[in-house]
Amino acid sequence: MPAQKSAPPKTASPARPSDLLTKEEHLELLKHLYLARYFDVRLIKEKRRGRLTGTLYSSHNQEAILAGTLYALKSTDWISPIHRDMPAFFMKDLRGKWGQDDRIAMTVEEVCSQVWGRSGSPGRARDNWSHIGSKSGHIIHSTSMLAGTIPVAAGLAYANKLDGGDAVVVTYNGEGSTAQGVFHEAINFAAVHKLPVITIIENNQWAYGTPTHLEYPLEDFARRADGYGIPGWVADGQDVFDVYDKMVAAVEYARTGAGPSIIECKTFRAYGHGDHDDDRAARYRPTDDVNKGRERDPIAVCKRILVEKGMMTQAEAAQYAAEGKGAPQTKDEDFPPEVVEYLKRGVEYAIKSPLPDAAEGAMWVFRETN
Amino acid sequence: MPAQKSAPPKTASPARPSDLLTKEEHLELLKHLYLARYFDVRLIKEKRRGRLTGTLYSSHNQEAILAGTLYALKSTDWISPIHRDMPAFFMKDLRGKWGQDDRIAMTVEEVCSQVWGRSGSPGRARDNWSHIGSKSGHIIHSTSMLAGTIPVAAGLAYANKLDGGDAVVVTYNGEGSTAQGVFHEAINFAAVHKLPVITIIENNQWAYGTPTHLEYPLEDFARRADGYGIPGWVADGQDVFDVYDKMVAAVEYARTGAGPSIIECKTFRAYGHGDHDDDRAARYRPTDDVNKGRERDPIAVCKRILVEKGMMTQAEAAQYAAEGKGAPQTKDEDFPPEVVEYLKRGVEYAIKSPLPDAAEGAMWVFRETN
Amino acid sequence: MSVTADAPATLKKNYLTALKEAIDEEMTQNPNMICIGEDIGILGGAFGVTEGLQAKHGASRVIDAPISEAAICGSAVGMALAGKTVMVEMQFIDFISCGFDQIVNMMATYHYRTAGEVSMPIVLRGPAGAYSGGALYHSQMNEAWFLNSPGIKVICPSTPYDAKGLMKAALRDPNPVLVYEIKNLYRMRDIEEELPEEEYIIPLGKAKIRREGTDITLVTYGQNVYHCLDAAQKLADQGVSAEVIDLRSLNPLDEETIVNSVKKTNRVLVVNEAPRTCGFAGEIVARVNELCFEHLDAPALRLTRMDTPVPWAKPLELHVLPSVDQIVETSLKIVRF
Amino acid sequence: MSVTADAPATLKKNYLTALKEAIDEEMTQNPNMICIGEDIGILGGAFGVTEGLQAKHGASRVIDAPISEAAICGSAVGMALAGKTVMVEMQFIDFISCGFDQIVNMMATYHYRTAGEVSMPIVLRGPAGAYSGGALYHSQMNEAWFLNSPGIKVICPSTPYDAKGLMKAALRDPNPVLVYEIKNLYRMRDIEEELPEEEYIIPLGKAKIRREGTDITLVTYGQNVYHCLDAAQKLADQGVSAEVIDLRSLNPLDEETIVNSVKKTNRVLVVNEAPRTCGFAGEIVARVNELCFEHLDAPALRLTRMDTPVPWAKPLELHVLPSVDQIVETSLKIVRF
Ligand SMILES: Cc1ncc(C[n+]2csc(CCOP(=O)(O)OP(=O)(O)O)c2C)c(N)n1
Ligand SMILES: Cc1ncc(C[n+]2csc(CCOP(=O)(O)OP(=O)(O)O)c2C)c(N)n1
Ligand SMILES: [Mg+2]
Ligand SMILES: [Mg+2]
Repeated sequence: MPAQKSAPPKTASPARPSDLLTKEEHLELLKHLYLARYFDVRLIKEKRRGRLTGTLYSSHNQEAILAGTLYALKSTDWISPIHRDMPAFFMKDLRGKWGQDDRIAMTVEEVCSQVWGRSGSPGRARDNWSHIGSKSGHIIHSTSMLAGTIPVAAGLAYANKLDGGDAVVVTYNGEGSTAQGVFHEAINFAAVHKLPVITIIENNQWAYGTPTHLEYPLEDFARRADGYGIPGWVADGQDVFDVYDKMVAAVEYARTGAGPSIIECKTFRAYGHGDHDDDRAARYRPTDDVNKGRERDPIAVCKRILVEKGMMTQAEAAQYAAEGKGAPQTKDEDFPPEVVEYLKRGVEYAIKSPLPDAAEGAMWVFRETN
Repeated sequence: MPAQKSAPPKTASPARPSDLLTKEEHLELLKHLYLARYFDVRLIKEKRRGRLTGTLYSSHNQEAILAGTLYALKSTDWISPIHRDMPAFFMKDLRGKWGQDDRIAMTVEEVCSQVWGRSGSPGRARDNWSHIGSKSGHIIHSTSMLAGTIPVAAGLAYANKLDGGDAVVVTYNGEGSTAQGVFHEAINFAAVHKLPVITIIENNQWAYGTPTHLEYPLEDFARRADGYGIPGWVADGQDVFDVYDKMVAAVEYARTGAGPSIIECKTFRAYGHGDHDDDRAARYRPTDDVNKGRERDPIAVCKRILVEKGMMTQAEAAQYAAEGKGAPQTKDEDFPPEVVEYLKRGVEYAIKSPLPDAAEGAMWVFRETN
Repeated sequence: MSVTADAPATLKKNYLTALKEAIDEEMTQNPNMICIGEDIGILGGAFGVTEGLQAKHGASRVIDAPISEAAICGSAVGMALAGKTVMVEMQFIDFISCGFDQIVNMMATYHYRTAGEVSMPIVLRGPAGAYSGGALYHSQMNEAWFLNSPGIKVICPSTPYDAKGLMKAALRDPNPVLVYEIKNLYRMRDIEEELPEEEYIIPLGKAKIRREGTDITLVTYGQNVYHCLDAAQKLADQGVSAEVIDLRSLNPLDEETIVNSVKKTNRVLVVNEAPRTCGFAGEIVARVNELCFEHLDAPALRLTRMDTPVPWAKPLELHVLPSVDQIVETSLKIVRF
Repeated sequence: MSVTADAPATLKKNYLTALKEAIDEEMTQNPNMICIGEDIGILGGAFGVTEGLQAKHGASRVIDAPISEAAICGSAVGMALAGKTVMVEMQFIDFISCGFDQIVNMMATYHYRTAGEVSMPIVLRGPAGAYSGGALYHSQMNEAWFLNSPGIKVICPSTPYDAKGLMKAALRDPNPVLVYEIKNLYRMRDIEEELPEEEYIIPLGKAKIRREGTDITLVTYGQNVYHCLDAAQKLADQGVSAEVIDLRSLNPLDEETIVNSVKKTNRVLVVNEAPRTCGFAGEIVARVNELCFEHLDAPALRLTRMDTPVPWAKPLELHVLPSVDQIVETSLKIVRF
């Protein structure tokens, strides 16, 4: 019998899952936030220095969503990040594996090569920005068509379940993308077959130039879950631990065969839709709203909790002051050196990676033989 | 502010709307059930007599949905019936207008001409079966693509509202069709703009050869409404008065600007998907289920209520015994003569109506000038 | 015709059975294969192509999907990503429009986007074609949409033998293959034929000369093969020898067979039932022109559906579709150019 | 070039402004017109084509729709049914695949299905075209899908003057018109031009000869117009006189201008940037062949995108798209045939 109620089930764990994390893990989560933030800052700086072209879709202020969800996954799980989730590509499988990149789904070198459009990217720069992935690393390759990987996730989950696997498949979507028909078709299908598909809704209050009330009639996009009788959690997208808690619940729900669920993470888009939109966004978004939306920097929130939990001193928290700043104001010194080092390695690799050969443009339209 | 709750609002009326109908109206509703039933019976007989080709999608056992919903509409309202709703085309605007066909959206002659594929049909037999409509009669012309008219309905409702009209737009859909992406996109759009769009879900337990539990994870398809924060009523599709009551509520809700809603009408498909499927359906549907599903014939239910309400005697109720029979077992004598006469007129007209000229096949691809 | 003892008519199989056997054999041999579509399991498909498949291979491998073409096509991509071979049935090929984006943008490009890392062994198939009173949405031949969308192979068998052999090849191809099954041929008696007992495969991309001729080449596929064969017979009565090429596979295309024929006949008429503008008939005309212009003694012409939808009523439908008489007439025009 | 006092440079307008003016003027004149699309109101469109429109005409006539292409296209049909003229913006023409069914099956056929009772005055428009590093989903020219779907007109202007005049004609046409706006031209300085003060309309279906010539006809549209003009210049340097026809409107098609030119030059090369197979370039080749075969001194050829998606990295992208050099080279091949 399919579930008849859509209220989020209680997790089996008595305590909050995040409370069960060790001090090292708490600190590692903060490091992941730094990593994601620095990726963004670094790219913006590279672009200003003229070393990078193309559009940047900033994940600034939304990093806790990526860090918190990915931290609850196993490497056999699949993910499908979209344009605003670039750090997810190198952060998948990073839990407990810092410095062991060979066991990671996608290296930062690969991700940076993708950003730079070089042959070092797995897709050999055939498609751009976040349209990257890895079959072996269990990352779905998205098209530009929003919500387009949700049915792919459902099919993957179906096949994996059929083969006795326990993989969970996670797609990331902006709140605006949930208006796509394919969102409905795929989640409906996943709900019918109780597939382990988790749909993350990054509700950053805007879909390009359109505010949420023109996209959906309700306040909480998680309520979309109610139409399928599946759990729809709302997480504080600024709080990596709250995101992690909800994700642990969703993963457990999925892995035990209960079916798909939705997690809406409330956040706020820090900049323009892409950096090409920064100037216009300053006009179409009320300044007060922007200031309010950026008040709770996920790095600051994380630090405060670490201090509260006694896992960090105030002084330690103050050491790297990346939070609450725009990219131009942020300096390398605001990040732990190993974070800067990590990303730098990726960027340098990418810049040195050659462009693909022209003739490759005509290759791989079809696979020749089996 | 958009509605935050999805519980169906109370209607303003204190009593059940159907209790406010006069005796004549009660009896008229029964006549509409006879009309719909006889249309079906007649077509099946015409086909057996070899006077008709093509596939018939029977509305047998589902007539109360059409009669009950249409009875709550004004002629300025729009409808969009689908394959299983053929009687809706001539029943629209029929309330209180028996014998005044010129003021009716679409005449029975036109509808029968459509079934026969003759030039007397408004579309001049360019498209088939239920793919008919009338701009002046306010009936949307559907394609075959299920749920495809819901966005059209939303656009119509939008434009009408913009122009200060108070028209409500009603689409009819099988429960299986609600899995289409366009259902989601259109209802989401309608909910954002509080458009007067009513989505009728005829839940007849089967979508061709697929039972409901493979189409949707929940028992009540009305729960799809919850994902949009709009009302989702469940009506007893065998009881024309219950359908009417829910429809009056939905119409009032729509007409007062509160927005879209969904009414799921529980019913059961009496025969195969189309008559070509009768034999196979007998194999894929458990006999017990079929017998149970057909237990409550809407004509019988209606009569029982009329008798209970003292609007009909047992003897009067027994006069025309169309209920509880298959088409082959049903005789003209089982219907009021004016019902038989009415449809007969349509059929005879259709049969005499010529086929369209071949050359018309190349016409009207484009409209020549404005 | 009376049936003799040593040629039992029962061994002859129709086009639909041939398809069914191909799918069933592949499902049996390939445990990694999944079928998904609307009403393909419990019902066995609107036309019965998958009849018995679910009972034999289980409901988890023969999936009765919700009426969600986009989710069906998209989930097939996910299954392929997980290593499956997937057969997707469109109840009518016309409904493919509802899954369009997932096919042209997600599925067809996946191999390309990943520079070869991922392959997409997916067969999309469904009943197609007009001349059957199906009207606008149960008559389409919309192959041009997909032929203009790089990354999808397209085939269209016209005989039971080809249907089986090509379907098996499609189900073993590592790329998306779209199969236009001609619903008018599913149960057509005239074309029933005995199929080999032993397994056989017909590689994609090989045309078949259905009738040899020397004066004009008729290039076609699908049910127009039969119209062309009828026309060739009528032309023969008038002393014109027409060669009939059944393309069978549109992409990959067997240009060699076409060119060789044109070199012999020096005249071409292409016949199909899709809308004219940007249809595959025009594509063949363009290719003939590119590949063997100097061998043409007359313009390569095409006979297609008019640029209209397929209307319902018989006179309307026949008016917009190519007919045997038109093929004869146009062939004569070309021959007498 | 220095600006003289009597030719103020400020009067020159770009392609984007021309489109914006056309839409704004029609919105002003036609109170029954509605615009709908993603981010067209508050933002004014991803490229700014609708900038200022919502402030001027109100949020109820310039609708910021949810990201729902099917609902957008379908609701446009409903609005048209209610008597409205509708302008639909696709944020990129590539996303039209997500509204495909509503366009080809619902909108395009509505007039036909109702035997003329209902008309569909809808303009679907959006930025299109490659050569800009947009990769697979921000580069498409997918016009062939719609040219093979009867009931939709298709245009593709290449200059500010044409953009405005054709857009106004499209917005007054009672049929669905799909407009491929070339995003690379939106703000291109070189093509800015003064536009007439007074209102003007360019009827759909008239091609424009951009350069006269006698040795070969280059038939093209969109940004390849400029590639062909550059090539014509280079050809002139080599003594070959090329005529360049900018189709502007693909359906209806100005066959007369093409045929007249071919009768003069006896040679044709068709250039576009869509995938080759079943693309509109092949269609033109087929028509030339049908209409004036006897005037051809060499095969009518086409230069198109290869049958690949549009890849991202510049060398890859340029490899699969037609270039000025290729146009020159192929033209010479044809001329020397
Ligand atoms: C099907 C489709 N339609 C339109 C677009 C163009 N587009 C790209 S991003 C975007 C806004 C997305 O908003 P949201 O989903 O909220 O994600 P965010 O960018 O806010 O993270 C739009 C409309 C697209 N990529 N795909
Ligand atoms: C988009 C689309 N996909 C598939 C079909 C084929 N089809 C026609 S009717 C039908 C079943 C419809 O079931 P339901 O919506 O429950 O309506 P019912 O026939 O039961 O009244 C299907 C799958 C179609 N018409 N349109
Ligand atoms: Mg957003
Ligand atoms: Mg049903």
